[in-house]
Amino acid sequence: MIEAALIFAFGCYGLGLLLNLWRITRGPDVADRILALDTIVINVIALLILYGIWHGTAVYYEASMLVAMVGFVSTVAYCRFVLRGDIIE
Amino acid sequence: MLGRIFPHPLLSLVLTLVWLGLVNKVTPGNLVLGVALGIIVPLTTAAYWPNRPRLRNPLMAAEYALVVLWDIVVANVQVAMIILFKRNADLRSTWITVPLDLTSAEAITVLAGTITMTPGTVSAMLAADGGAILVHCLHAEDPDAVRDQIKSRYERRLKEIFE
Amino acid sequence: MDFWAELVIAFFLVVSGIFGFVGSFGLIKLRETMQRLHAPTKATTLGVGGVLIASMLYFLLIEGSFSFHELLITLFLFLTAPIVAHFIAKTFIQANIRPSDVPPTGREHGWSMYDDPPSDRREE
Amino acid sequence: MSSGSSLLPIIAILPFLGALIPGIMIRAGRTACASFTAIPTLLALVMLGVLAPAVMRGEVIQAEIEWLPQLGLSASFFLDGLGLLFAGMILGMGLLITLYARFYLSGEDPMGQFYTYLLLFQGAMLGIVISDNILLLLIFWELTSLTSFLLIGYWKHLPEGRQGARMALAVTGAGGLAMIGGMLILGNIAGSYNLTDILQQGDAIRASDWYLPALILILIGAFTKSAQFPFHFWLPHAMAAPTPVSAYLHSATMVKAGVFLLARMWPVLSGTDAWFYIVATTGLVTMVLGALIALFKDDLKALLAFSTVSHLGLLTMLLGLGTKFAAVVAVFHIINHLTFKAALFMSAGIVDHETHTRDIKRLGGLARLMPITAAIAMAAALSMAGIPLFNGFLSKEMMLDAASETVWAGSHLAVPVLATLGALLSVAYSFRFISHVFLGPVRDDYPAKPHDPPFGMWAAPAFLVLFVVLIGILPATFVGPLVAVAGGAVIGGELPYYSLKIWHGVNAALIMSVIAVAGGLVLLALHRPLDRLWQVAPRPEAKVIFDGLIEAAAGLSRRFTEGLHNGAISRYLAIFVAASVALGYVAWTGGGLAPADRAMLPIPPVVAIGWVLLAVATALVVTMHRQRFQALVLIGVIGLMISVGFVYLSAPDLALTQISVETVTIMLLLLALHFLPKDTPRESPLALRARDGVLAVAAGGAVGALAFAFLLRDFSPISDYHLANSYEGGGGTNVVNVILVDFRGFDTYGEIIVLGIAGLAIFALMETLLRGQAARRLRNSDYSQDRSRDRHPLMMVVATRAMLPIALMVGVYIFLRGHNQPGGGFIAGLVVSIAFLMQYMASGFAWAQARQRVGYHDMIGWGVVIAGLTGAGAWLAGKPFLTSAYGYIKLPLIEEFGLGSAFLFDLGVFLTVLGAVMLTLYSLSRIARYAGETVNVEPMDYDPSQRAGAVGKGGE
Amino acid sequence: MSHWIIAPIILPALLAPLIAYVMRYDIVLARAASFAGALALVAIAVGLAVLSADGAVHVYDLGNWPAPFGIVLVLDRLSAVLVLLTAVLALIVLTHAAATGWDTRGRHFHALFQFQIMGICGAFLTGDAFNLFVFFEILLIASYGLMIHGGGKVRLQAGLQYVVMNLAGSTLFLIALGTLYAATGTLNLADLAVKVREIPIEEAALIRVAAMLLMVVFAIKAALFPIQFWLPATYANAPAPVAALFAIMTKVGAYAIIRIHSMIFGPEIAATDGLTGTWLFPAAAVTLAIGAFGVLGARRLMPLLAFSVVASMGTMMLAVAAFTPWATTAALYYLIHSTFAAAALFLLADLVVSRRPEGDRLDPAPATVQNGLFAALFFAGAVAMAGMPPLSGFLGKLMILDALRDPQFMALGWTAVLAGSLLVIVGLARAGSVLFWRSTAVAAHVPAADDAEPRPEARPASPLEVAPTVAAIGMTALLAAFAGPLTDFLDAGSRQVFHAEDYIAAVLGPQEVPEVPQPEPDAAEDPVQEEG
Amino acid sequence: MELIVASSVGVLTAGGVYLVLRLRAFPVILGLALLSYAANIFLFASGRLRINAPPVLQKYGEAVYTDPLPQALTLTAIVIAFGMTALLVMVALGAFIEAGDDRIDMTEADDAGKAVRKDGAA
Ligand code: NA
Ligand code: NA
Repeated sequence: MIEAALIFAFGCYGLGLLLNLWRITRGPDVADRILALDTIVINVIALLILYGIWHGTAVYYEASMLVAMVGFVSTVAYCRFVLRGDIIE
Repeated sequence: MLGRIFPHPLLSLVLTLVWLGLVNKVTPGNLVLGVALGIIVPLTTAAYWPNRPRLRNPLMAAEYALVVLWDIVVANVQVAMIILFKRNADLRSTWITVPLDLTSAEAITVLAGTITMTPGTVSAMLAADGGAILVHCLHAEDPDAVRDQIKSRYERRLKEIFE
Repeated sequence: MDFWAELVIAFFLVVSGIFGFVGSFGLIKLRETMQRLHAPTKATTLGVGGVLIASMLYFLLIEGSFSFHELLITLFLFLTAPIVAHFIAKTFIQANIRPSDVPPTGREHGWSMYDDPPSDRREE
Repeated sequence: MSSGSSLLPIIAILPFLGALIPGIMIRAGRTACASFTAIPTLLALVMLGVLAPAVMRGEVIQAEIEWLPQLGLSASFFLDGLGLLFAGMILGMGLLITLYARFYLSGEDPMGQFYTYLLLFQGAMLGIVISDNILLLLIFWELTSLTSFLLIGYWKHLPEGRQGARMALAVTGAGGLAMIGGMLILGNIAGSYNLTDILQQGDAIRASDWYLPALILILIGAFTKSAQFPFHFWLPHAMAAPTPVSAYLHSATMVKAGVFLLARMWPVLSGTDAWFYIVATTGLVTMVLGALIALFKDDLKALLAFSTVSHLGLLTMLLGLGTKFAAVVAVFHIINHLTFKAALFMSAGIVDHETHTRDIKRLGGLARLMPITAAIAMAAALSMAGIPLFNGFLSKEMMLDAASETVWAGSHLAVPVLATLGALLSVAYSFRFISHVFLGPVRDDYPAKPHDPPFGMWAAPAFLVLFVVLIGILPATFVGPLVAVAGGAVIGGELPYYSLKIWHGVNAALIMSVIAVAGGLVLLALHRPLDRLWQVAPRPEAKVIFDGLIEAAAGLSRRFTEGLHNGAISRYLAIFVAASVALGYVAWTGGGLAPADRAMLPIPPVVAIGWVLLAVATALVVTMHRQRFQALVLIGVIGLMISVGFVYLSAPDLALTQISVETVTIMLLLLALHFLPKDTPRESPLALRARDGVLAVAAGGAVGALAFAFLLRDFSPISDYHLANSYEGGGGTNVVNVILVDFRGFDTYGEIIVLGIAGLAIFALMETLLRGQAARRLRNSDYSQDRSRDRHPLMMVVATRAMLPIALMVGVYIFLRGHNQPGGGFIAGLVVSIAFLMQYMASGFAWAQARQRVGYHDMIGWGVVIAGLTGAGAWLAGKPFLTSAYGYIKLPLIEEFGLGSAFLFDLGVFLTVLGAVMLTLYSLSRIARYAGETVNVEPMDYDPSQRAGAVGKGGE
Repeated sequence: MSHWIIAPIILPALLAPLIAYVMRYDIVLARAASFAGALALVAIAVGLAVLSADGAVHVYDLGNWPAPFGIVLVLDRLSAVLVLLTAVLALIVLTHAAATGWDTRGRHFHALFQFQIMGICGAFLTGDAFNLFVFFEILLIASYGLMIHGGGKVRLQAGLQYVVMNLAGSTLFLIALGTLYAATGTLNLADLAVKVREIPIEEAALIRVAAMLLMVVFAIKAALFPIQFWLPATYANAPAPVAALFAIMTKVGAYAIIRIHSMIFGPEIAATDGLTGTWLFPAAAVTLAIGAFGVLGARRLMPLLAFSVVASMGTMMLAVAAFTPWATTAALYYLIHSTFAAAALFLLADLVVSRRPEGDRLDPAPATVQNGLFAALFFAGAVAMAGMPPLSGFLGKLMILDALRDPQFMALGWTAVLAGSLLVIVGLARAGSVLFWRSTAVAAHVPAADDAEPRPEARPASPLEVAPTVAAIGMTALLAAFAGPLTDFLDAGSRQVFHAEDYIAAVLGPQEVPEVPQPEPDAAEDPVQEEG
Repeated sequence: MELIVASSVGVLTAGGVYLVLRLRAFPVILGLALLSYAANIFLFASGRLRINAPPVLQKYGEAVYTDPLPQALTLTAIVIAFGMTALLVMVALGAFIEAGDDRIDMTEADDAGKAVRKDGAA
């Protein structure tokens, strides 16, 4: 049962990634692309944790934590670049 | 003296918990290390957080957290419904201004964060003097109701917690 | 016990999958950038939340080890998601929204992107 | 061998040692300088005199000093008759020239330099004639080219001097290089580079397949040096040198080096058709051509130069004939030519010196004004013309004798006629020299009032002319033995019959000689009309051709070089890529591939989706790269997919590293992009883009195929050892980390040094930029685009306050667990950097940095030093660098935890990474501030609590 | 195991951060420390050379891990002599940089310099393929820093090109290393040598690609055609002492080819089957031609010198590409020679160019101060570079020609070397003539008014400023004078390289090494050469 | 999976090569970044692929591990590439500030020698 649910979840997030790719390709606004990238990050975090459950290991946990952290930082940096030019002024 | 060692006692506590969460194993050694780090890290970062926020009403904070959690769940379902089943043409997106009574930076941040996390609203920016939040609603039949709910449901509680 | 555990875990997984998908789907379906901003910041948050809860439950109920560091990711996402949305919104506003397109602040000072902060003694 | 052998190297080295003297002595005055310059020459001459008797008895004196035995090069010297003759000439003339130059050079000329060059040249020349090793000979040979270059260009302010020097160097240098080839082949055939060995193997050498190439290469060397046609043209232009140089190099010594070499190699190389036709013909042509040109030269020195060319041709022809008699005649004529030609040059120099002109058309009648000079010059010129009682006559007769018997390609007439023609022309120009300079009426339009020079100046030519006459009258007495011993050395066997006397009776040679004298006089009488004819006749000007050639070569080289190295790095890179792919392909096709024995892993759909994201994002980066910011966003997707891929493929450490490095890199690119143009213009034409596309696909395909090839094949790596020993030997369960800090800690040590250097170099560049002109440009540049007004939004600042400590905890956590779980110093360093970056984005770099207590330089320094000292700590235990030590410490209450040197090492890594990233950010931020950005004093744009008056202030 | 083997790496590696951080505001102290370090390095290098002279291969197991699992440093004659060369060159260049004040024209010169030395020494000493990559990167990144030292538009542009080119090269290096590991499962050079011998040609595609790509990588550093393009602009625009130091950088590439393609992928190995030599030799000839044409066609002195470096690399690589011990000996001799010759010319060029208002343009201009001295030094340097006697270039050239007597090399090799020499000679003569001779004529025509404003640099060079140039030229004289003993050492060194069994045994311990047919290349066809 | 990895390397290499051949510094930097990704994956893959076998030693039981060595090498390579990229970015920025554009090719006009030496001597 868990396996089936996992596969379902994998499928959802995988499809989500494809949709995000569509958005990041099309834009049209810079904000859309950044948004799409951020969503990709979120989906990836989910996928990483799903992968950990799939294999029953916590060894990939740090990766998802780090992805969360750097995903935030880089999204903010992208935005700051558009907003202010210099990201750390 | 104690203030110098524990510039942010609450933060120290949180960090100790974070440490235990990180190592994912509660042992005496980890606890000692966590407490040590809980003291050291705030010390090294105290300069970046010069004015110490105070929680006046921890109980109220817990209540607030529960309220927000519930709202998030509801929000997610609502937004999911809108996304999945509502025709784009029927969407009534709008901007609203939420005037603020809060003055604490922390409180304002929490409020703005709450707005974003809950039903169909995103806090887009603050007024230059921090006295209002510009909120974007995905679908609001009655913008004033949304504003009122924000003020009564969240800002009121936050004012009690922080100020 | 195992069945119920599995059921609960599977439930969270399915729910999270649905919300995760909806978040991304909204990105495609909604027509305006500001509308699209709503989709992932909300739906994905619960999506990941669901996965994390499923993971905690999985390790607790199936592997038998109490794992609570998933909470940290949740904490992190709850802290960051609003900021991210805030910034992306501003990024959009910067290029597409003029001051007249949004309601006034109702205060002496305008919105922070268009107006300087009250005092100018902050610069040297 | 004999006691004299130790003298030979001393003789060889003396001129070089002596070359130091002029520089020292010049302060003592010009005469002292000249006198002391003469000392080494004199000493060498005396030593040569000591050795002479033995050589005259037929002994060969040898000496050998080991130098480079692996190559077969040794400082071997030998002195036989030929060597003695030449050495005597070189040293003797050297003395005379030293004397002559003392008076010839003016006070403004740097005399010390002159004598230094002269002695260096003398040493080189001497080396050639006494070398017993052809490699050594080559060394001296090239040295004569170099020193003559210096001597010809002595008057460096004169363009003729510079050009003449360069031309001489180019021609003789080229010849020298050819000769290197020839000599090496020769040594190769003979199995030795020792001359005495080679001389024994004439038959083997002539029979070798490599004989002809060797011969031709060596002849090119000899002909260029001895100004043989068609390389003769450099010699007249070398006359731009001061006359002492001309007299020494271009009549007596250097130009004879080629002739010497022909003589030296005569036993080995001569006697074949190739030798005869190449050498004799070249000599003959040169003789006639040189004489013809000499006749129409108005410049005294040019006339003499071409006469020298002619006489060198004569010598070459004689040696080329291949008969023993002719070879001996050549030796005899070498001596004669030396005496009269040097005297003539010196006389010409005196005329030039006194009248301030060398133009024959402006001279005449000097016999009355400068009788001594005239007497000397006329005696020498008569000898050159081959008039009886002067030594030139004797050798010319013998030459004609030899020529008369020569059959050239079946023709009995060709050589005798041409030889007679040469002699005839020689008479003509010699008499022209006499009559047009010294005879005739005294003119009143000399550029300066001529009179005889002081004794010191005419002593040397007079001395030489004395020999001209003495040999001319009593040849057997004065040079008989020398000719015999030298001639014997040349032919390397029995001397042929010859006799050195004035009268041989009426023979073919005498008739030819009479024809020559008579014809020469007729030609002189007709000189005026002939000259007019010559002047209008089209004739190739060697200098123009040579200069044209060199200029063309230089021009072509320039165009070639600048066309090739046109500064277009994109082209360089394209070539690099193409070459790598092509060479890789060539290597690939040369070997087979083992059968694929590794099963492929399945591809889950999610992985395939990840691949699609990666591929599409890459394609988008390429297609959208001109919108730089968008491209950067897409790079983010690629980096993320790669990290996830690493997770999926069991490389959590790599995933952590990749994602954090990726983020910091994007930050740096964003920071830089702030200053750079935001768009890339479309510049490459379609064809170029197509080329790049083809290259890209080829490279991608090649690398992909290579990876696919090995992924399908199993192998047995050394890393089983690492897995097996990681815990026992390295004290950690994360094998990757144990490899990084222990097994291969040295790599990591190097890696952090790379980071440290990057930090330093970036900092240094920033400082430089802010100091130079760039700084002004930076100040004036306007980077204020259409910006949002909120620099440090409240929400961001507040969120960061909470997140920074948490992120730091994460950093500490990742650092501490690295040895056993994914993580470690490097990733921790980056995580902490990213945490600080967050802080900087929130409140600005300057504000945050003001609250920073540790300097970034210090961090890098400490990091590198800690890592280094940790590694070196092992020395204390007598173990090699980086030998790890660890133990488990038990603290009460706390469970046991491992503490090892690897921990310290990792700490060094951590500090360096943090320091380097921060220093880089600092540098970029400095530039931004320089470009006019302001610094905030408070952490956020506006703290609304101020509005309420609750809290006083934000900043400190 | 002697700990001194690692000293040439650790000494500068510890010194550099100290200079960068402790002495970062005190140039005098930094100079003193840097100079002391360089002196100590020379002493250590001499000691190592003596140590290596016993003929044994000395191995240093880093971290006390046995090869091939850990990283090893290996000291044999080849590495010892190159470390010594580096040390001496460093001392000379450092003196120049300090005497002329170059080290104050930007920050961190001495630290970068020491790191650069560390990288170079490490590359010479390491016995591990990936560690070689790491040291390449160290020496490269330090060289990037040094290259842009002092700044300026053209220098930065040239520096950017240099960095880009080498980064592309580093990428290829990684791909080559990946292929190497994928094919053999090891990184240790000795272990590689063993493994490569076991690979039959039928399964050799991967290892062949690795060998070839590695050659391309090293060829970038050695500035071989068709990837020599980066060198002229880089050397011509680098700060003079840095250009002089770079004289050894190209040699690192050459060293790597000698070490790896002679010892591991030698001509007798079945898998690679003389593959590299086939391509290396013509490439070297073309390189030589490009360098020679560049010298002849140069409009400016610095590019001219840079192209002369290209030409010298071509000359040397011809010998390397022959892949015989004697040719390698010749190449090594020439390597040492050309390093000092190039350094001398670059240092001298700095003295001259900084005093010429026209910079390094080869246009007539009034003579600078000390024209005679500079002319003499240039003459000597040019003689060395062009390979004229009595300096070492001539002997080096002779040895290379001698080593290329094999008919398969002779026609192309000799033509290239001899014709190339001619072009270089003519080019250098033209340049020297304009710079030092023609200038004496120009000075006469310059009205005195122009002299009224002397350039600040137009002061005479102090003895200390001239000394490094003289020392470098002096080294070429010494090389010539002591050619015999030096060649003995080098010859033993190259035999050591070609006799990989000793190296393998020293690194991996005694073991069965697959036999490789090893004809004695010299004995049969080399009657001239006597065994030293 | 092998095909995925190999083709990813190929795609990244192709994209990197194309960008590296552009005429402006910025795309060249991006190209080098892509190439560096490609090289890193390539190096990593040289240890062959294995799923769910990270080289972190398990306390219990027989476990299979993937080859840790290429991972360590790749990690080192990533770090080095990072240092290189950072410096490259800075040099490109410096060149841009000095030259006024970020063209990467040097034209004849840039090569005006005199200016360099003077700068250098300044
Ligand atoms: Na990277
Ligand atoms: Na590392």
